[in-house]
Amino acid sequence: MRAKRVTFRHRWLPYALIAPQIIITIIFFLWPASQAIYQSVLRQDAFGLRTEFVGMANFERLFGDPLYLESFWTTMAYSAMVASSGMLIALILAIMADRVIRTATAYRTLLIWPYAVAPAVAGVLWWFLFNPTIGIAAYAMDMLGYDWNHYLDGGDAMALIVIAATWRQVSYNFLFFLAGLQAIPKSLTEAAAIDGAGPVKRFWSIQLPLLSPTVFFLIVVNVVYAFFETFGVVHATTSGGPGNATNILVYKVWRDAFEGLNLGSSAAQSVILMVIVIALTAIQFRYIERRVEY
Amino acid sequence: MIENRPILNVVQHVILIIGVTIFVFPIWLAFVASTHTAREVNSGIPLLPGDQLFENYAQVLGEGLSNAGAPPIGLMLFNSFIMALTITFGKIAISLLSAFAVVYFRFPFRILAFWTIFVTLMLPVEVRILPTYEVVAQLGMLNSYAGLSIPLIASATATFLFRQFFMTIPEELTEAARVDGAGPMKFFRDILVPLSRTNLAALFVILFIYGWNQYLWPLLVTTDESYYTVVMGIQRMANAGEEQPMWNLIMATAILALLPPVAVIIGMQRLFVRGLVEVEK
Amino acid sequence: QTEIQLWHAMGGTLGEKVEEIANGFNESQDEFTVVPTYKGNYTENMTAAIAAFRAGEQPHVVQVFEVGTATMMAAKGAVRPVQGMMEGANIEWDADAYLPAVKSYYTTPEGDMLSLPFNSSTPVMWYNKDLLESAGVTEVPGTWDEMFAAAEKLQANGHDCAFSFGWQSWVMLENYLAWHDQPVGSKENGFAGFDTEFQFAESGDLTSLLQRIADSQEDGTFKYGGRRGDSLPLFVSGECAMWMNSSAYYSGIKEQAEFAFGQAMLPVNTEARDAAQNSIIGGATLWVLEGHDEADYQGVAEFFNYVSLPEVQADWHQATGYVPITTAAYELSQEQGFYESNPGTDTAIKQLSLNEPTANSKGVRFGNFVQVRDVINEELEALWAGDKTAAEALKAAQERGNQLLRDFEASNG
Amino acid sequence: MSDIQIENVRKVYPGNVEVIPDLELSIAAGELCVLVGPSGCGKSTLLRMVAGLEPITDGEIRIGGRRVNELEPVERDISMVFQNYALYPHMSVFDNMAYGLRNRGTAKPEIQRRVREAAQVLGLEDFLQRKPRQLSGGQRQRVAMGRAIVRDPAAFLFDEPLSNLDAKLRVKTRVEIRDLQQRLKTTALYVTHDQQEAMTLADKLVVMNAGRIEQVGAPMEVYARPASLFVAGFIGSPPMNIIPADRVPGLAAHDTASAGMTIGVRPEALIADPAGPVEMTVRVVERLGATSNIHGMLPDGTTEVIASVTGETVPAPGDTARFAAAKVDLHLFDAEGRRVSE
Amino acid sequence: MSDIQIENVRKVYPGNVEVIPDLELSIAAGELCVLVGPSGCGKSTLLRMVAGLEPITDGEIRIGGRRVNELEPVERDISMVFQNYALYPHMSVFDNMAYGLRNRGTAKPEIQRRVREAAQVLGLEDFLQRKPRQLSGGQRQRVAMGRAIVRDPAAFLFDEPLSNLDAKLRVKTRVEIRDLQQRLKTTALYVTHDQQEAMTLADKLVVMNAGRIEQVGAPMEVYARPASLFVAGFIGSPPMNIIPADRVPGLAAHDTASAGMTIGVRPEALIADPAGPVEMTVRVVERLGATSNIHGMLPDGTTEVIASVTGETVPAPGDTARFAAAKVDLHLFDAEGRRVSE
Ligand SMILES: Nc1ncnc2c1ncn2[C@@H]1O[C@H](COP(=O)(O)OP(=O)(O)OP(=O)(O)O)[C@@H](O)[C@H]1O
Ligand SMILES: Nc1ncnc2c1ncn2[C@@H]1O[C@H](COP(=O)(O)OP(=O)(O)OP(=O)(O)O)[C@@H](O)[C@H]1O
Ligand SMILES: O=P(O)(O)OC[C@H](O)CO
Ligand SMILES: [Mg+2]
Ligand SMILES: [Mg+2]
Repeated sequence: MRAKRVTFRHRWLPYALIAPQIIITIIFFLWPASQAIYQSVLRQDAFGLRTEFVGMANFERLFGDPLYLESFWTTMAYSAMVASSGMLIALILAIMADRVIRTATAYRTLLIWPYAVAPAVAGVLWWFLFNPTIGIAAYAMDMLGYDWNHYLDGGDAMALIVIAATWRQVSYNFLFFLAGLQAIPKSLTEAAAIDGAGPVKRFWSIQLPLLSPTVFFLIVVNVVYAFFETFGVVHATTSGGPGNATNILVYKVWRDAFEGLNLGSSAAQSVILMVIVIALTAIQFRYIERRVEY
Repeated sequence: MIENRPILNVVQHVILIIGVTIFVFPIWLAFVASTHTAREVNSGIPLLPGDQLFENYAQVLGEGLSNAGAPPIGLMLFNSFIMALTITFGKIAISLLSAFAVVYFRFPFRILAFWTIFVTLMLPVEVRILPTYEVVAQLGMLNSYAGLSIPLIASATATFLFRQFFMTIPEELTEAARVDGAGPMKFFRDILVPLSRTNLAALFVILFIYGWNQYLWPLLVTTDESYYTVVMGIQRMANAGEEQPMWNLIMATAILALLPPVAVIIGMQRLFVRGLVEVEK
Repeated sequence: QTEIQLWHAMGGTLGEKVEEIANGFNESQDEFTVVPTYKGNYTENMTAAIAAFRAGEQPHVVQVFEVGTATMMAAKGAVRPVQGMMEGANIEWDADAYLPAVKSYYTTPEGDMLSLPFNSSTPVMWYNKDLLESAGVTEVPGTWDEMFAAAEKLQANGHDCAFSFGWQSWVMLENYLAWHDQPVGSKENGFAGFDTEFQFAESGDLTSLLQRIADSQEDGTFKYGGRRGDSLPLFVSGECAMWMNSSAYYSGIKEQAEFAFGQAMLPVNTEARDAAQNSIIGGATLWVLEGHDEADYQGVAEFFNYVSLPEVQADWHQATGYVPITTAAYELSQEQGFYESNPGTDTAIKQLSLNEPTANSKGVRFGNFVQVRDVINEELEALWAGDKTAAEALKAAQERGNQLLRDFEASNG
Repeated sequence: MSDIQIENVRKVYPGNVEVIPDLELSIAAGELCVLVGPSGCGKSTLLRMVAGLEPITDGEIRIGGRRVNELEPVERDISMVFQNYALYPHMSVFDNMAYGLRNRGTAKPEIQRRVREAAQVLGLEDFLQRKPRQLSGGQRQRVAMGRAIVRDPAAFLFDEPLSNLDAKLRVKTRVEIRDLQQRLKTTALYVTHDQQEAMTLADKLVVMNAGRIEQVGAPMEVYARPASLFVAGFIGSPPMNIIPADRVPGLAAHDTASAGMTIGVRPEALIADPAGPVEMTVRVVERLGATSNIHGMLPDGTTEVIASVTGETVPAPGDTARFAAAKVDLHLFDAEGRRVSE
Repeated sequence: MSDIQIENVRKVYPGNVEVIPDLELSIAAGELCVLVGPSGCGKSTLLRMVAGLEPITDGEIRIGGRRVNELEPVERDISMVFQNYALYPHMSVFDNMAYGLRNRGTAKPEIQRRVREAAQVLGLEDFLQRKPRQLSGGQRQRVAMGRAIVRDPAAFLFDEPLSNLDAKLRVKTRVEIRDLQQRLKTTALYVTHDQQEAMTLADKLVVMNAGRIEQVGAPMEVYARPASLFVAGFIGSPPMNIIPADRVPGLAAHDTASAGMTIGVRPEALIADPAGPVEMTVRVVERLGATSNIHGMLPDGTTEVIASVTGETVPAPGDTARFAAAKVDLHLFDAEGRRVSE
């Protein structure tokens, strides 16, 4: 990884500077992570009283378990929906706000609120809204002739967590998109207008491509968000159900460890997740390094 | 502006207003719910505030709902504050220093240090929650502010953002400082930190909200009510076990829990947004 | 003063009651202080305690629901059997004071009582008197056929939802089978060893009943409202006329329902049997965890003794709807005239002691049963959602459940 | 190839900022008209009104006889070259040039032909597949030009198209632009704040100041007979020396040197003359090769004067030097800064 | 005020990129030495080695007689002005100037005095409390200068300090720099790629090319007798015309016009002469006011020639014009591009 061309020279200072983070990382990240790896090849009872080495058995079980694979696809679909709907809505709003520059701040101030709401609380809020018995949203759906029941219908449950997770993230995406749009030189839009491109064409051929770094950045952020940070949403609303309809991977990791007390399997799942995420990180670095250097 | 047509403007505003309405509606409803009695909330859905505002807020602020695992909200808010601020300042502090080290020094094991830090980049505590919990327990940090916050500091997001920003600072500035007789720490204090102001603000907002909104972790490491945080309290109240949740009180708590992060985000809006752009680019 | 940590899963008014009991104990002596902590629902509470144990930070006492029994029993070295602790402590204590139906569930084949029954319940049928009356249902349904007949009447009267239930595995599977004297699994429902297998899918009458219920969603007769107690609002809001779930919802329903309600015994499926056997208990018991100072256990024992006092138990029983766990408490309630002034409140205890328990009706004790319940929940939800037939759902649940049993056997062998 | 008529045009920005009070300008077909003036005088504003990027508050603009006030930029049939080029960073050079044609639905082979033609004219054939960031400043500038010419518009609009280039390249490129425009014979409106650029490029030079036109004319005409003190100081480098008439008695006739009048004299019109009326203390001497600029101070200690001389012998800093000027090289301005015609 | 000695200096960048093979240069105390050369020739590298910002691969640099190779920048007692000024954006003008003094532990009142003095010299008194972003380009440049002079160093180092200014300001500021340096009499090493700037500023002009020195001398000397084709083409604007000797038979004596030799002739040395040996087709005429540049093409169709003429009568584009040059104004270069001394 690159450093500056202009650097300082010092024998111990860089180590001292980096030490706090390294120490915290080792204690609270690497150590637990290696524990997870270790546990992933063990079978233990719930209390950790009996331990047995089982090699890759936990992994084999997982890959042979249709439920795990289902959970995997559920997660993919869920992340894709959260990321895409969150970004799409935010983008539309940002485009509108960008066009009315002077009032953009007012809209931004209002749209920023949901970002401050914890995922768990967002889950609670939407759960309340969609509660089949007392929720106003469920009531509204009923009026529209749709019998909403996320306790029963996997699609409804998925929709519920997607809405709750997206709702909060739209704010965040909106901020970035608006900032990104406002950073596009006005002269480019003008040049395109002179070149005969209407607003829609301008958006597709000029603004969106120029926004692509922001889009890429937000895809990463949103996918990570959907993968991990929405744990609270799921936990507060569907608890992974009905059936396994909303049993996303992080939730499953947690549930298999804390409800299922199946630590080996949970640890194996952690390891798989880590591998996925480290791969994602590496890709992100690649991309960013290239972008910085051109 | 090109295509300066009034109809287009009206359409835009209409879309924006619809958007804002949809997005603010749940919060409005939460507020409405927090001003009614539990019974009113449970039967039919009021859309306008009721008259129980004072009673409900007095109850959550005063006694709380101890049976639902929610001590008086004042204490929980305070704990959330401590946790959020420790995470925020702790993470900013260690990240600033380590980003400074990786960007402005070349030293043996730099690459190793770099990767040691950056593998954590996108791995939230959720994926290794149990072993982390065990480590914290072994260190005797359960039921403590340190246990609540320090493990969550172990992530490289802030370091990453600072690194990105530092990479964009013109080299000449460093050289000018060297010519002006500033050593590394002086440069760090006098130039780098002040220049990172908007990034600091953006991170402050992001991390404060991150810390404030933590849920699973506090749930795990605290068993002593005096360390409960407010988000966790809300979820517990909603998950009332074998009872019908007290939605009015839950929503009152939710509104109170919302205020600090909203205040932070709106108060720092300008810097935050500027910081976002710089951080990201 | 020595602190005794008690982790429990009693939210809402139940939680208030637990605190009351702890305070009562704390005031009754000045050597020990019991600190009750609500740690979420049963599952969360139990797993939090286990995680804490692994981390060496376990509480003294943890409330574990009946399905966790096998897991706790298997954790030799982690739990301290109550019988030994009580007998070793410096108090007077009589194991026979506890109701046999309750005690047997938590006792080893050798007669060793492992945990202290604290809040034992059994599913009953809650009904909305006002609704039934206005629909002209004079007799509370006692069989499933009567249930569906009542549903027709209700619907004729313009009321869609006749019934719903919560804790579906417990109510509709475990208790249904016990009620009709059929096994949930082999080896005396697991009492006789870990090498057990589920058999619930083999019950034809269960299968057809579940299918019938699932089909009855069509006209709204049955409405599914979620796991555990999530469907309570369906009942207290008046949406569903009958609700099968734990007797322990008594206090909650009493507080929230704006109509006259009552409790009755679970309906019988005449396809299987003409009369009911007996229901099995649920709720939870208090388990003692190892790893504290010996002196602390004296305090735990004293607390357990206090909890078992007839006055304390009777009060708890009357306030919550949990069954009294000691004969003395039951008798005290009778003396106090509680059942006369609150008709139906003895339904639970009557159900439990309807007949001498058989191998099929003394309870269930399966390893990994917490997960098995999840599996059953998932499969039943697939059934309600119309993704599977009852036969498919039960079969899948049985297969997945057996896998979990084998896992348990492997890690606790 | 169309003429451009700007009639009674007024521009008020939101917030009631009147930037152009009332402006009249007529550009003949095929003419290269350069707008020059200090920063903020409204040059870009005017250009952008012609382009359709900025609404016209009042008045009328006609291109080729057609009123364009209400037309979108694309409908005005103009091309524009921006100061920062405004190249689409994500498109290749080819696509940058082709974009406008594609939007107009030009056929593919035709696009190919036109872009290649323009690329050849501009020497960009080898760069067609590159992205703008892979080009040098001068090459980017040429792409911007290419984008403007492929469309063969009725008029070119340039907003300081050279100001991002370094000095050497600027000189070179302005020759190219001039050459190109003369060959294509397209009407052009060109904005710059560099007077030298303006001088060398313009058929018609328009000097603007604070939203108003100070002078319109052929470059040498403006240079030779600046209509105002402002123009005198703005056009020419080093700039014309402006000397209060009473400061140097011997320079001009007595009757003119009255009532706050000022005399303008170009640096190259000052001729070393030991008996000359202009005496100065030399501060800095800049040797430019063929000529040298002598920067000095009049005896009053406040008026700076520059003399531009050729030849090898120049005074040294600190020396006192004397200069004379021919009568015909003196420009007289009244107290309001208007030229006193002679 | 110290001299700077650069002896046998070599610079290899990591990755084995040899940028400066072996360089020798001596700058006298109080002298303003300008390094000029095309981009990438190693000017900044050399300057940065003197400043201590870049390690010296080989050789020795001495400032005021003291070997500085191993010293930190701050210990070398130099000040530096950067191309983009490198002002601390978050500090006021005052703090920008005071920062170096504070780091050296200068007493408060002394800092006050020195900064105010520098601010006065540079006309920055009114801006001391502003932040850099609130200043114009020229003002920023002056702050950068101020930061350099407050410390009263042994030497100033400038790396293209004017290249971010617009043309007019650049001309003005270079006079100020020259003036300042002459007053302070501080040794200065000044890097630029603008030959005009180099010419006007330098006491000693150093023309670099590809890490080597092509010529060192007083500016007029370099202008009058360029040591190589490279220098000839680089110094002077418009640049010297370089004509293959065989292309214009009448221009130089037959014996010189052999074996790949080239003739250099400055544009201002070409004099309009209907009988002159240099015939060209006029492409563009740039009227600059006092002079006009005539850009044309020799009959061979490939050699471009510029003539710089004074006077009102100039040919029009398309005309054929003829020019002559005095023998003394012709510069001869051999096939290797070295001056053939005459
Ligand atoms: N959108 C706007 N709203 C209000 N005022 C504006 C706007 N755009 C420009 N102005 C003002 O109008 C005046 C003229 O601006 P304009 O850009 O036309 O100047 P210019 O002559 O092009 O200057 P420069 O050489 O610096 O580009 C300036 O004072 C500017 O501040
Ligand atoms: N850190 C470095 N590593 C490798 N090569 C470098 C480094 N810095 C500069 N160079 C190379 O050294 C050569 C000289 O660079 P230098 O910056 O000294 O040129 P310059 O004469 O100042 O050019 P310019 O006028 O563009 O500033 C260039 O080819 C450059 O690419
Ligand atoms: O609601 P409870 O306490 O009666 O418990 C119900 C079930 O038995 C839990 O397994
Ligand atoms: Mg402009
Ligand atoms: Mg350089």
